[in-house]
Amino acid sequence: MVQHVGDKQAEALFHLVDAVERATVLGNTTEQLANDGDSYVKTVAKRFMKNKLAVISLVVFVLLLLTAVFADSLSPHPRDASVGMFQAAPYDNFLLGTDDIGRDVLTRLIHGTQVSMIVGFGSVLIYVIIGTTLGLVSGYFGGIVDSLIMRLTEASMSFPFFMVILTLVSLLGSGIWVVTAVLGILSWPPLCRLVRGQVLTIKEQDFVLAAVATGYSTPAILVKHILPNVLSPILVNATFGIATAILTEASLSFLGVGVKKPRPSWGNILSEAQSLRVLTSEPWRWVPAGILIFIAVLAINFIGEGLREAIEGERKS
Amino acid sequence: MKKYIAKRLLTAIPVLLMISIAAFIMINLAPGDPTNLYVMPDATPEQMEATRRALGLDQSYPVQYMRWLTRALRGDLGISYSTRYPVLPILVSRIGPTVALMGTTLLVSYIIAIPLGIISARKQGTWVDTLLTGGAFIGVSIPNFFLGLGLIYIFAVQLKWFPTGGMLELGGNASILSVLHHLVLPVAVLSTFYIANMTRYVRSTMIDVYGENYIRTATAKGLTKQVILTRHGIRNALIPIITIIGTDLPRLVGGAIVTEQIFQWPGLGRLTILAINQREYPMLMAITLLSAVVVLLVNLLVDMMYAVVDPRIKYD
Amino acid sequence: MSTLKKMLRYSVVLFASSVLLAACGGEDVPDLEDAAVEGSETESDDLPDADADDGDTLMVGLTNAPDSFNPFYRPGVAGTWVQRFFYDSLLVMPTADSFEPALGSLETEDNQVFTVNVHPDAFWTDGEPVTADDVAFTLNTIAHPDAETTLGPNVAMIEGTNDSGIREEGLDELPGVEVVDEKTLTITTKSPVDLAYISEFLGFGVLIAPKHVFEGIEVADISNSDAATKPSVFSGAYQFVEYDNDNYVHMVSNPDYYRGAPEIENVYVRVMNGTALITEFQAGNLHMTAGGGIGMVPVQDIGLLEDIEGLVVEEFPSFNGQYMIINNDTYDNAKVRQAFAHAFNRQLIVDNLLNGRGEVLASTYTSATPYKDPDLEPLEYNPDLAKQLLEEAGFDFDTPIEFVVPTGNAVREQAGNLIEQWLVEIGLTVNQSNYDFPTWLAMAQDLDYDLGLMGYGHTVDPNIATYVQTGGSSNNMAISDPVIDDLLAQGMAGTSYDNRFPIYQDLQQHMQDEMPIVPLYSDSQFGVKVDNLNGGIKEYWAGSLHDLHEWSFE
Amino acid sequence: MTNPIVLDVNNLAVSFQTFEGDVKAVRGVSFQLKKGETLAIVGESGSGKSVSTKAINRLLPVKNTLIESGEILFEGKDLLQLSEKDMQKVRGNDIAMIFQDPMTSLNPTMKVGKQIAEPLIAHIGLSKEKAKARAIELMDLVGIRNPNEAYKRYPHQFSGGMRQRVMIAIALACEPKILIADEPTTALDVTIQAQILDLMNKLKKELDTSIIFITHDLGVVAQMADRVAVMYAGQIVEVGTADEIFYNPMHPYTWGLLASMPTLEVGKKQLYTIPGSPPNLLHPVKGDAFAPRNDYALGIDFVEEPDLFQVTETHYAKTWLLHPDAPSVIPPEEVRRRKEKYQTVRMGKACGERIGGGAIGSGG
Repeated sequence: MVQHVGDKQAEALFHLVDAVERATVLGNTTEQLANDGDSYVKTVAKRFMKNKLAVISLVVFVLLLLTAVFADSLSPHPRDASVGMFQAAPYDNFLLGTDDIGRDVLTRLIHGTQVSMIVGFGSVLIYVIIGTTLGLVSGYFGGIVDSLIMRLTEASMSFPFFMVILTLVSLLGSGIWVVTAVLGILSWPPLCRLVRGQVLTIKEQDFVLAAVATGYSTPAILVKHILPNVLSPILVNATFGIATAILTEASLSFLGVGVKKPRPSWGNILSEAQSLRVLTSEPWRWVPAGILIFIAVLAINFIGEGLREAIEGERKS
Repeated sequence: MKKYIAKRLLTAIPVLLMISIAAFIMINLAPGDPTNLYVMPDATPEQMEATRRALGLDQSYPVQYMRWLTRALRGDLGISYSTRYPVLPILVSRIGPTVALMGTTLLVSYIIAIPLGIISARKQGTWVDTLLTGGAFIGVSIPNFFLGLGLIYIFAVQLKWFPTGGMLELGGNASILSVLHHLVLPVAVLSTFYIANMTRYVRSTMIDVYGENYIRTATAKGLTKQVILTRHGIRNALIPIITIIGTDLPRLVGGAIVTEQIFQWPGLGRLTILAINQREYPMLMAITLLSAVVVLLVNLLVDMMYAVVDPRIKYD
Repeated sequence: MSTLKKMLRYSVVLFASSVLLAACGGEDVPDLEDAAVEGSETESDDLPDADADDGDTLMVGLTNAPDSFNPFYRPGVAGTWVQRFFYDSLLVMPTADSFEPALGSLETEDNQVFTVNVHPDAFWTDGEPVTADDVAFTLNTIAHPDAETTLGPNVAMIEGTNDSGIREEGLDELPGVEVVDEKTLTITTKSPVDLAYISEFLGFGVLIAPKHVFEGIEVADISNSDAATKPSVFSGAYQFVEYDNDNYVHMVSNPDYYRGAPEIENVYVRVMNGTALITEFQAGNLHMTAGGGIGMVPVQDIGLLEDIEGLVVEEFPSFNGQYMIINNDTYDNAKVRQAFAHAFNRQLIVDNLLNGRGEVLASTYTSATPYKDPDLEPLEYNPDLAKQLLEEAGFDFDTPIEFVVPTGNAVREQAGNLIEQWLVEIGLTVNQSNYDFPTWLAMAQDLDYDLGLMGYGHTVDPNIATYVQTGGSSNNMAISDPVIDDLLAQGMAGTSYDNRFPIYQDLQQHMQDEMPIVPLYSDSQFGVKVDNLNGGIKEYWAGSLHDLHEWSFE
Repeated sequence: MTNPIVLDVNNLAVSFQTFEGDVKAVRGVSFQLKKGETLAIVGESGSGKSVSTKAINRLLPVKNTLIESGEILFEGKDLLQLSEKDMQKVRGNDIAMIFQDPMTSLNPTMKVGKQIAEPLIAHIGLSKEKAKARAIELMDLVGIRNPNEAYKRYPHQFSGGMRQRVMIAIALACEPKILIADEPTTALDVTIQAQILDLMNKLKKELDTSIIFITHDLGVVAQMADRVAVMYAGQIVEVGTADEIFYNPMHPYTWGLLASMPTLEVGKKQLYTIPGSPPNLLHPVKGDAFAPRNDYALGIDFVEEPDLFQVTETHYAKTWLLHPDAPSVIPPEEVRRRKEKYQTVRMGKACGERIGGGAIGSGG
């Protein structure tokens, strides 16, 4: 029957495999298994890397981040200095032209990146801390604490978010740090709800119950056992959060209540296009800023989506 | 049901009260004296005092708040600092344009987005889906003020197809046609986001629904795709979609701030900016309160919609 | 599904009605006959065309919303300007140095007792005659201690008022205002004054209010009353119809106007931003701008208006100037203050930011006023000298200078950035911060700044006491200079141009030497109108409406 | 077997595309279903039993499923080649399904009666009223009390057992030729389970329907099946009549399954569990997929996939143990006990005796 196997070999094959032998064979398999039994992070990273769009976006985003960090050395000119002709189209080493008072538009865009990244990361950091803490507490303890936090969450989530931010920022006196703080302090509710939901399912799982039974302190359980299991959704939420924060900051600055001039932000650079002259005859003053916001936000959204898919294991089709 | 609605409306009262207090504190935290905006730069202290008195800013904060509250309960939301016109009619006059703008936007968006989302979900993985989801990503990522400026540049300035802003032609005809003509660009800008957002949402909801066992049951019954979609898919997908509509609706109040500003649309968003710039405190209070009321009503409406769509939900 | 359908149908209805609602908001805007005329003309085109108008509607563009229709309380320029359509003053000012009688005339023998003769044919639109009582009532109300008014300075010369124009305690009425008969009254001033001064401030600056409308209202309540916010009785060429908040003011002609019925039937003063102003002109929806900083595109965009065919754009010098205000407490050394002036390339601001449409200021007086000293040159741009002066003054270059730029005026913000750079170039350390106006004003009043930018609008009369006099109400610079105070007092005591001009010449020279405030630039005013409009903005902007009733379309 | 074959599945292979690669969920499955018989397919979860049956009704997600090979012949047509439209005419009409989870398998926003009436309208073309009347009859047939009332209720107003009855009513509405029941009782408690199984047996006899019954529970198989196919790692490793599988199993995996089946005799004694876990089908399987878990594995099991050896006319098993060269091994005690019983049965059968819980009614 096993024609392609030689008789002698065949004979050799038809013996019962003993425990030791099987262990060796199984050993091979376990090794094999170890390969796809990569650590969780590695698996997610691997899946993420398969998403071309997300990877390109990540590269774009890292470039923007580097631009923000090294803004001073990357800028061809000083940030607020009038160094060129006034309102000039791109010329010489003013690759994107100059504005009303001869400042280099490219330089200002580069520094605008800094603003976007500070507001993006800063506010997200703040709201992740608030949202995660409240979500953990709310989900884990339940009861009055939970319903109190949830009421607060619902109330603030249903409010016209941008209107409140706009009012607060303009009344508090705008500026990059005010924008960051207000955005951070007001953006936590969705994350809080997300974390709470996750905690509710996780806390019923065996390993948590075991930890409780073992007598671990509540903070220890929250931080060591529950937190690591909610990190992925937080990460995804935070990624999208950066995009939202960047957009919100740009909108506020566009309306003139965000980042205070003379500090350049993509939004306040774009706001100059509300002048018909700039809009129609000086496109270099506003189109690049708009495109930059768009690219940054799009890139972050793609990264977020890539992360989400990688974490949820959904096949990218 | 009536009892439930009554209960909900009753519980809204303390919430509104809290919001009004919070808004009052927030507004009065602002540095600078609004009186400065309403006197000549060389005003004497006496003149300042007279204006402060006329604006009701001469009292202590608790007294100011109580005075505001007692008047508000009688339907008097105070006066505009600049024109001294009662706030309420001004506010009311801005509701129409904003509702027209946002209503059109949401309607157009949903009419476009819901079929797109369904198509995208049904064609999951095909180039149609890739195109639609890609488009949706672009739609949610493009800043509306950039898009607005771009559209103004192309369609209003260069092609002159649409006006750059405003809602009506004065002294000419103020027909619905004219309003629609003015609506096109701002609605295009606003619906870009809403279409993109809703398409994504409908897509993922439909994918979720199509993963549900009852859809498998329906398929196993041998129903046609059309029947499965309309009788089993959409109605169940509506439940989560209502939630999203519920978050979209409150934006009727202030969601179009940037777009109203760019297109000079005489709605609540622009009124908000005006009120902020002019430190029109009673106006800001009124807008905040209005949005709170809208939110509470929309939430109630959404919960009632759930009951209509989902037989599992009953309010007693 | 049936519920769904119902929901859908309902939402469609809701939507349709909301659009209707929005449309209806404006449907009652044009008058019926007006709509009929327009309707016949615009059948094929939705956009009304201002050029094709048969001349009974004037569309005026305004960039600042009018704030007040109260004749006693006019904090904003836009409100004041619009009020002149329907409330007349005693005098009008065709030019900066000429006055003509309107609702009344103002005459004096001794520069202290002034006789007002109210126009014999002047009637309120409700049929009541305009009388001397109306004038006396208006002046007394302004001076009333309970009044919320911005016009105190306009009546502060009258006997019985204090420096702020408020009636002295213990008086029930101003002793300086005496009604002689129905159409005559006399006004007595505290001391002799220049006729031009009282003519500008009282004769032109005060709009006469109808006594019979306002007398029943408590003085303190006037500003919030309907009589003030929705006026109904008028003396001017037009009658106020309605104000659609932040959108437009509609006015119709007063056919019984005592100076002759206006040619143009309807006036819409429309509120819009600078961009819309340009595009509305391009679309032919506007006939003119209000000009004067309340109806003007930014000076850099003027070129766009000049490119529009059929539009006349005229440039005039302005009374408004931009200044760098200095905290004189912090910088009490004149050399330091002069150094600032030398550090700034003000000509560059005018040439580049204003495209040459403006002037560098040598003093607080612009070339629009006859009191500007023609021989005084601005301090030259000389950074080296600036540095040298600072070193001579022993200035500490390392202490950061708090420099505040108010937002809201694009050119001023740009100038602020240049100024910061110029200060840095002479070796100073500068912290620039931008604030909205009320915040900045509060800071300035508290002297919570080192340097800052501020704009001032001036009257034709050269008195600038409120800004630079010790303790002046707008003196937010801690200026306390006995020489200035003395010169200002002398100036006010003068009763004619000839004897006042040399005093203000001295003041300008002294202020350049002491430099308590750095004059920067003044941007030009523009009159923009369609070429077939007979009328529009004049060189003396504030007086532009003096011949309003004669405006017409050719 | 004199009964005609109603369904013939040949060499079916199905794979799923995932992030990590293709998972070969079904690897060459062939079986036949005869008219009126109940074929049980047993195996651990992930063995491919559910996938193979869903493939019959083409219910697998289109997006990431690949039918690599095979044909499914029903009334002479290859179902895999039918257009979606033609397939719709087969589903619910000729081939109906009952699913594992009655709690989620009904549309929560539609009245149950309408859900039963739907296929009647779609396939038989009944009018709304007639469909309603028939649906009420069906509800009565499957033992739902007050069917007139129940027609108007929503699924959440029913218990799990009642919902499964609704599911059965839906499945039987058009009197299908084949009923595929995919673990229909797993989610139900034991008493309800027994009622449902009784109901299915009863209805099967009444309607003369062929049933493919998927389960991991051999106890259920004993109550229902005429024939049994045992699946492991995407393949049928042993197939035979219920008697043959229960009392003369040949495949070590079947031995394991039987040994791990709770019986009255074993009582509270610790149940046997097959060591290890099924192979990851993402990777190509070398040799016998069961080998690593097989106490009786031969050397060749790690090298070469076994052939399907025929034991009797109806009984086949895919194990090298049946190769003539293979050493004879002693099955576990439980299986030995069963085999002994089988001998008795064979003898007893000659005398017309019956064994088992009515499971072998039409066997042999």
